[in-house]
Amino acid sequence: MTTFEEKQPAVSVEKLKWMYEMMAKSRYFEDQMVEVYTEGKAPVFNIGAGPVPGEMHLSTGQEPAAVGICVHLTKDDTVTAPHRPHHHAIAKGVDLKKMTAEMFGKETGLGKGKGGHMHLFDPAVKFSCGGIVAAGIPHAVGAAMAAKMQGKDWVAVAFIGEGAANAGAFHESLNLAAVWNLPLILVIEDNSYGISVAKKAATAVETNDLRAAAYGIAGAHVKGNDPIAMYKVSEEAVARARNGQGPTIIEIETYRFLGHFQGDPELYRDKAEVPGLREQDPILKLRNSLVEAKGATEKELQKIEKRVKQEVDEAYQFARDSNYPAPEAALDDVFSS
Amino acid sequence: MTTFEEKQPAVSVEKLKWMYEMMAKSRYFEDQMVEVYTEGKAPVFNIGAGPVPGEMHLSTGQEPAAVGICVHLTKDDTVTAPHRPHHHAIAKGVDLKKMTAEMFGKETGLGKGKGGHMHLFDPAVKFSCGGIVAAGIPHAVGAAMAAKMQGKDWVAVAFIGEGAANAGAFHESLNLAAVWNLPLILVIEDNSYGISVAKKAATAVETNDLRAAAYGIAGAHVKGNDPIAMYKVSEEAVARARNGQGPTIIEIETYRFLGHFQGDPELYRDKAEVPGLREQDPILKLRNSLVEAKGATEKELQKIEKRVKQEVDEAYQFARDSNYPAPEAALDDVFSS
Amino acid sequence: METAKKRILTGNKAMAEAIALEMERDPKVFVLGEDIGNYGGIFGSTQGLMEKFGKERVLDTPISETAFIGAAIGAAAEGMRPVVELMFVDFFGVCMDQIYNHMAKIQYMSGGNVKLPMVLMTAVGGGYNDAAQHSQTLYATFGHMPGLKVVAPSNPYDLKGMMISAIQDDNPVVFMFHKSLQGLGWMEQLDVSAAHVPEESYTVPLNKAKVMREGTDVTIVGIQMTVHQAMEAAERLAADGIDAEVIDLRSIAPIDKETIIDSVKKTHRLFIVDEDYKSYGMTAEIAAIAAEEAFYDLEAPIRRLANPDVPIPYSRPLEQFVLPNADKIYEQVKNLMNE
Amino acid sequence: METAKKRILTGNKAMAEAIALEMERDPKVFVLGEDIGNYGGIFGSTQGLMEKFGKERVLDTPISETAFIGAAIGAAAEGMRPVVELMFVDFFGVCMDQIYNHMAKIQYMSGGNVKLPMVLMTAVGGGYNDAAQHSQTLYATFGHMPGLKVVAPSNPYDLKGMMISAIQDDNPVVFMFHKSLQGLGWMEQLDVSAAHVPEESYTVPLNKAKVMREGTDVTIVGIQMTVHQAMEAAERLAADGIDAEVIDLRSIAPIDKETIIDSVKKTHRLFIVDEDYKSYGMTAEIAAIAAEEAFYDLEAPIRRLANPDVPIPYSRPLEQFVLPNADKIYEQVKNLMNE
Ligand SMILES: Cc1ncc(C[n+]2csc(CCOP(=O)(O)OP(=O)(O)O)c2C)c(N)n1
Ligand SMILES: Cc1ncc(C[n+]2csc(CCOP(=O)(O)OP(=O)(O)O)c2C)c(N)n1
Ligand SMILES: [Mg+2]
Ligand SMILES: [Mg+2]
Repeated sequence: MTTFEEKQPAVSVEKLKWMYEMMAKSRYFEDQMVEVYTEGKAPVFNIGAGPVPGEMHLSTGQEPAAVGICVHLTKDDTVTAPHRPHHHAIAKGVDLKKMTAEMFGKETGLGKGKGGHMHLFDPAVKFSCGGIVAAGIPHAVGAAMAAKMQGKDWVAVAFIGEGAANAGAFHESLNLAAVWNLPLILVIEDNSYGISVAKKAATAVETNDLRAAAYGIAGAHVKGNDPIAMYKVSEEAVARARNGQGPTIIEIETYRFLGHFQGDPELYRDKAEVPGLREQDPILKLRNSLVEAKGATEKELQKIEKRVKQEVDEAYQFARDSNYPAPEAALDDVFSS
Repeated sequence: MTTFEEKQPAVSVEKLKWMYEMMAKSRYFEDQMVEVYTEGKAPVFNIGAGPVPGEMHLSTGQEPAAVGICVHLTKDDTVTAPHRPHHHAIAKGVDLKKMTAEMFGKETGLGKGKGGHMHLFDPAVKFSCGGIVAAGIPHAVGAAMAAKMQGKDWVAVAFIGEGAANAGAFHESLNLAAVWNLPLILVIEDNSYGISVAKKAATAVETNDLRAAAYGIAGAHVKGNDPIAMYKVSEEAVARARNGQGPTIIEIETYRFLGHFQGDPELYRDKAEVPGLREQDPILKLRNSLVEAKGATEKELQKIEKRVKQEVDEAYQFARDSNYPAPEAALDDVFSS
Repeated sequence: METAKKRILTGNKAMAEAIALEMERDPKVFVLGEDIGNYGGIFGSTQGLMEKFGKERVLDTPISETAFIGAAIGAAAEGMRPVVELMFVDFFGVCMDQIYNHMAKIQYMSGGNVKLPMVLMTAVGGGYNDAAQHSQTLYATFGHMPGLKVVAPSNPYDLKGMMISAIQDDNPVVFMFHKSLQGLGWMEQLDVSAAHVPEESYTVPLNKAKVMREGTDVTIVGIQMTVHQAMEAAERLAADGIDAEVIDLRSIAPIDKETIIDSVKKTHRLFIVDEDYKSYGMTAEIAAIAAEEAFYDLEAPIRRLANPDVPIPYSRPLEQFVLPNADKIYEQVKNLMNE
Repeated sequence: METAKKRILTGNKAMAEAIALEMERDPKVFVLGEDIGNYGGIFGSTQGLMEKFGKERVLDTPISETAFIGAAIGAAAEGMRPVVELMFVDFFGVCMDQIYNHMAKIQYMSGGNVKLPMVLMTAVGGGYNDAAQHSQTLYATFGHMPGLKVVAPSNPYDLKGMMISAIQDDNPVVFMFHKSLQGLGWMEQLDVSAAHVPEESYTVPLNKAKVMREGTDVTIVGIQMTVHQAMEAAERLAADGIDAEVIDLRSIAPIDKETIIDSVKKTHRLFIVDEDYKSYGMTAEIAAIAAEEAFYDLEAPIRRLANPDVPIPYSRPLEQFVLPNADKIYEQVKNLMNE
C-alpha cells in the first residue's frame, strides 16, 4: 500500500484519494445547487419559487470536517448531521440520486418529497439530519447506546456547528455519553458564525474541545480546515470509541464560503473575508499536495473529477426526471401500519 | 469588631452568629414541618391530606450552602432556588409568616395559597424558587443582566442541586452569563443524590466546579459541608461579581439528612448512611466552635435559639390562624390589570 | 376477563407487568428514565424491572430529558424498542423539541423509511395539591400535534393491554398514566385503581374509545379520572331518572369519532368533561366533531366542563374549585337535560 | 386612519417601528434574541434597532433559547420590559419549559405579587416549502395553556398597534407574526403585507377580534393568513350571491367570544379556517364555543378547514394540499350553504 507522508504518521494514498473524491463530489454537487436554487428565483428572489424551494444551507468550504472522519466509518456506523448536511451525507455514502430528488421534492426522494434538504434520512447507511440546532446529538447518543447494548463495535458521529455548542442538548448529550461510556464522537465545525453571530460573541471558550474537561472525555482541535489533520485526530477518536474508551469532542476550524443560507445578505462580515478564505480552499490544497508528493497523477485526479461530475450530473437528471408525489400522498406516512 | 480565627482569614463573629441563627432557624422550621406534614397523613400516608399537602422537600443538613453565601447579600441581590428552597428563603430574609402561610395554602401566604412550598416568591427580598430542575438558573442570569443594564452592583445567586448540573439549562445559562460577563454565582449543593440516582451514576465529572473550564470562569469547591469555608469562597465570588469580573461556579459537598421528599422510602441508600451524616451536623459543629473559640457564650447562643423558636412558632401560628382563600379566588391573578 | 380467577392488580403493577412481558418476549425492548431503576419509577410504573432485567436493560438516567428521550429516538431508529419515562408530563417543556420535532415527525419526514417503535410514558393529573408545575394532564397539548399516538388509559386492565399494544406498535406512542389511578400506597386510595388483570399477555387497541355505561338520554365523554367521576355522576343521574351513556375516550390521538357520534345519534345530548385546561382542549375537539358530524342529531347545546383557563393552584379549596368532579358533572348534566 | 397621508409600511417595519417607539418612551424596554442585532431579525422584526439603540439594548444571543428566554423572565421580574424573539415558533420545544412553566405561571403562582411585563415574539407560518420543522403556526399549542396572552395580527396596522399594546401590557404576551405577512423582499410579495401605518404611537387591543367584512349569510372566522384567504373567498362568494361575514380572530387567548357569537346569531352559519393543525386546534375551540353558546342560532353543521393531522410536508404539491387557501374556503363554504 502506497503511503503519503506529511510531518505526522502516514495516511494511505487510497484514503487520501477517497477524501479528495468525496470533497470534490460535495463541492461539485453544491456548485450545481447554487445554480439550480436560483432557477425560478430571478429576477426577484422568492424563497418559495423554483425547482428547489425553501431554505438552502450549503457547506461549500467545510468539506474537510466530513471526509476526515467518515473515511474511518463503515455503513454500520451512524452519522447525524445538522441543517447543513450535504458534505456529511455524501461522505457517508447516502444515495445521491434519492438525496437530490428529495431536494427537488420528488416522489423518488429519500423521504418521498416530504423531508427536503434539511431532513434527509438514509437508513441504509445510517444517516440522518435535521433542522433544529443541536438536536441530532442525542440521536447519535442513542445510536451509540444501541450499538453498545447489542455488543457491536459500531460508533456514532454527530456533526454540529460551533453555534450549537451553546445549546442545552450539547451538554446533556455529552454528559450522558460520558457517564455511559458510549462510542460517540462529536464533531464541531467552527465556521466562525451562527448565522450572523460571531463565535466570540456567543461562546465563552476559545475552542469547544476545551469543554471535554466538563465531561472527563477526550478533546481535540484541528486547525486550518485541514483534512489530513482531521483524518488523524478522527482515526484516534474512532479507535477509542470502538475500543470502549468513550466519547471524544473534535472541533475543526473550517470556512463557510457562502452565506448562512442562499440569499443571506452577509452584512455581518467583511466583504474581503470570503476571498481570503477561498484562497485556502481545502480541496485545491489537497489536490496540489497529492500531485506534488506524487500521491496521484494529474490523470488519476481528472478521472476522479470526471466520475464525480458524471455521478452528480446523473443525480440531478434523475431528480429532474422524477415525478412529484400525488398531492394526496401528503396524508400518508404519518404512521406505519 | 471581634473576629473569629480559623486556619484561613478572619470571619467576623457577628457574621458567624448570623449564620448560626439562620441555620438554626431553618433547621427548627423544618423540624416543625416534619411534624406538621404528617398531620392528617397517619396512620395511612396520603400525600394529599393534612394541613400541608403535596410534595415536601426538606433541606435539613444542607443549611451551610445557603447561609455561607447569603451572608454576603443584601435585599437588592437576587436569589433563585430550586424545589428544596427553605434554607435559601430563610437566609435571604423571606417573610417567614407569609412563607409558612403559603405552605399551608392560606390567603395570607406569599402567593395567596396559589404557589405552595415549591413556588415561593418574595419580591421584597428578590427571592424566588420553582419546581423544575435547573429552571431557576436562567432567571438569575436575567436578574444579573438587569442589574448590569441598570448600572447597579447587584449580584444574582442561583442555587441548584448537583443533579441539576446535567440539565441543558445549566450549560446555556453559564455560557450566556460568561459571554456577557454577568454578576452571576451558581451554587451547586452536592448532596450525593438526585432523588435516588447517585451523583457518580449521573455526572461525568467528580465535582462540578471543574465545569467552570467550559465557560472560562472561576470555579470553587467546598468540602465537608463547612459553612465557614462556604463563607470564604462566597465572599470572593460575590466580590468578583460586584466588581464586574463575571460569574463563578461553587460546588459544596453537603448532606441531605432526610429523604428526597417526605415519604421517600430511601431504599437507594444504606440505612447507616444518615446517622453517619448526622454526626457531622454543621449546625452543632458551628455552635461548638463558636463556644470553644469563645466567639459566643452559651447564653448568647441560647438567646438566639429562643428568638429563632419564637419567630418560627409565631409563623406557624400565623399560618394556622389564617383563612383559606375563597374557592373562586382560583380564577384571579392569571393576569394583572 | 370477568370469569377468570380474580387476580387484583393496581394500575402501576399492571403497567410494570406489561413492560416485563414485552421485555421477556423481545430483547430489543428496554427502559430508561429518571429513578426508574432502583426506585421503580416515582409512580411505580417500572416496579421490579431492574431486579428482573438488570441495569443493562433498565437504565436510570441523569436529569437530562432532552438527551435521554433523544437517545431513545436514536436507538429506536436503529431498531431498538425503548420505553422511556418522562417523570411528570409537566416537564415536557425541557424536551418537547425531541418529542415533537423528532419523535413525532421523523417517520413522516423520511417518507416512512425510518420507523420509531418507541413509547414515551408520563404521569399526568392533579388533585393532591402538587401545584402548577406538577399537576397538569396536557392531553390536548400532545393531541394537537400530529405524528404521535397518544393514549390515556383509565384502569388497570387497559393500562396493561394498552402498554403491550404501545410497545408492539411500530409507531411512536405517548402513554399517559394518571397518578391517582396507579393505586400507589402514598396517595388517596381509589377503588378503581385496583382491578382484575389477567396474568397472560393481551392487547387493547390504541384507537378505540369504550362505552363504559350504556344509556339513552345523554352522552358523557370523559378520559382517565373524569371517566370515573362521570360513572359516579351517572349512577346519581339514574336515580333521578336520567339514563346517561358514559364513554371513556382512552385515545387522545387518533380519536375514535365513530363511538362518539354513534352515541350522540342515540342520546341527542352531549356533555364532555376533562381534567385538562378548557380552551383548545379535549372538550373543544369532541364538541367540534359533534357539531360537524352529528349536528342534526343534537337536541341541545353541547356542554363542557374542564379546568378553567388558569394554572393549577396549590391550596386545597382552590384546586378543588378548578378540578372537575362527580358533583359538578351531576349538576351540569341535570341542567343540560333541562335545555 | 383611512384619511391620513398614506405612509405605506411592510409588516416587519411596522413591528420594528412599534418596538422603537416603545424603546424611546421607556428605557426599561430592550430586545434580545438570535440575529436580532446586525441582521435585524431573520424576518426583519428588529430592523434598524441596533443602529438606533446600540448593543446595550439590542442583544444578539447565543443559540440558547432556554437561557435567554429564561433571562428575559428573570429581567422582567426585576422590572425590566424585555422583548425576546424565538426565531421560528417551531423551536418552542427547546425552551417551552421557560415559556410555559415560568413565563406563563409565575404571576399566578405568586398570587399576583410578581409581574412579568414581557413580550415573546415569534415567526409562524408555512407556504414557502420550509418543511416540517420550520412551517408551523402552533396557535392552539400556545392558546391551550393559560397564563399567556397570545396574539397573531394579520396586517401592518395591527402588527404595530398590537406590538405597542403588548409591550405596554404588564402581563406576558406571546406575539406571533406571520412570515408571509412581513412583506420581506425575499418572500412571495403579498399585497396585504404592506399597508398604511400611521407614524405616531397607537394601540390596538389584545383581546378583540375584528369584523373584516360584514355579511349576513355565513360567518367565516380566520386568523393571520387565513383571514386574507377568507376575504378573497368572500369576494367570490359575493359574486355567487352569498354574503359572508369575515372575522379576524387576532387574539388566540383570550378569545373574543362575543364578536363570534354576535356574528353567528346574525348569519346562522359558521365556517372556521386555520393554518394550524386541525385536531385540538383553533377551529375546534371556535366550533365548541358556538355549539355551547349559539347552538340554537345555528342552522347548519359547523364546518372547519385546517391543516389535516399530518406534519407539514416539503414538496410543493404536498404542502399546497395541506394548507388552506381561498379556493378551498370558497368551495367548502358553498357546500355549507347547501346544507
Ligand atoms: C433550536 C434552534 N434555534 C435556532 C435555530 C435557527 N438556526 C438555524 S442554523 C442556526 C445557526 C447555527 O450555527 P452553527 O451551529 O454554527 O452552524 P452553521 O450554520 O454555522 O453551520 C440557527 C440559529 C434552529 N434551527 N434551531
Ligand atoms: C426538568 C425536571 N426533571 C425532573 C424533575 C423531577 N425531580 C425533582 S427534584 C429531582 C432531583 C434533583 O436532584 P438535585 O438537583 O441533586 O437536587 P436535590 O433534590 O438533591 O436537592 C428530580 C429528578 C423536575 N422537577 N424537573
Ligand atoms: Mg457556525
Ligand atoms: Mg442532589
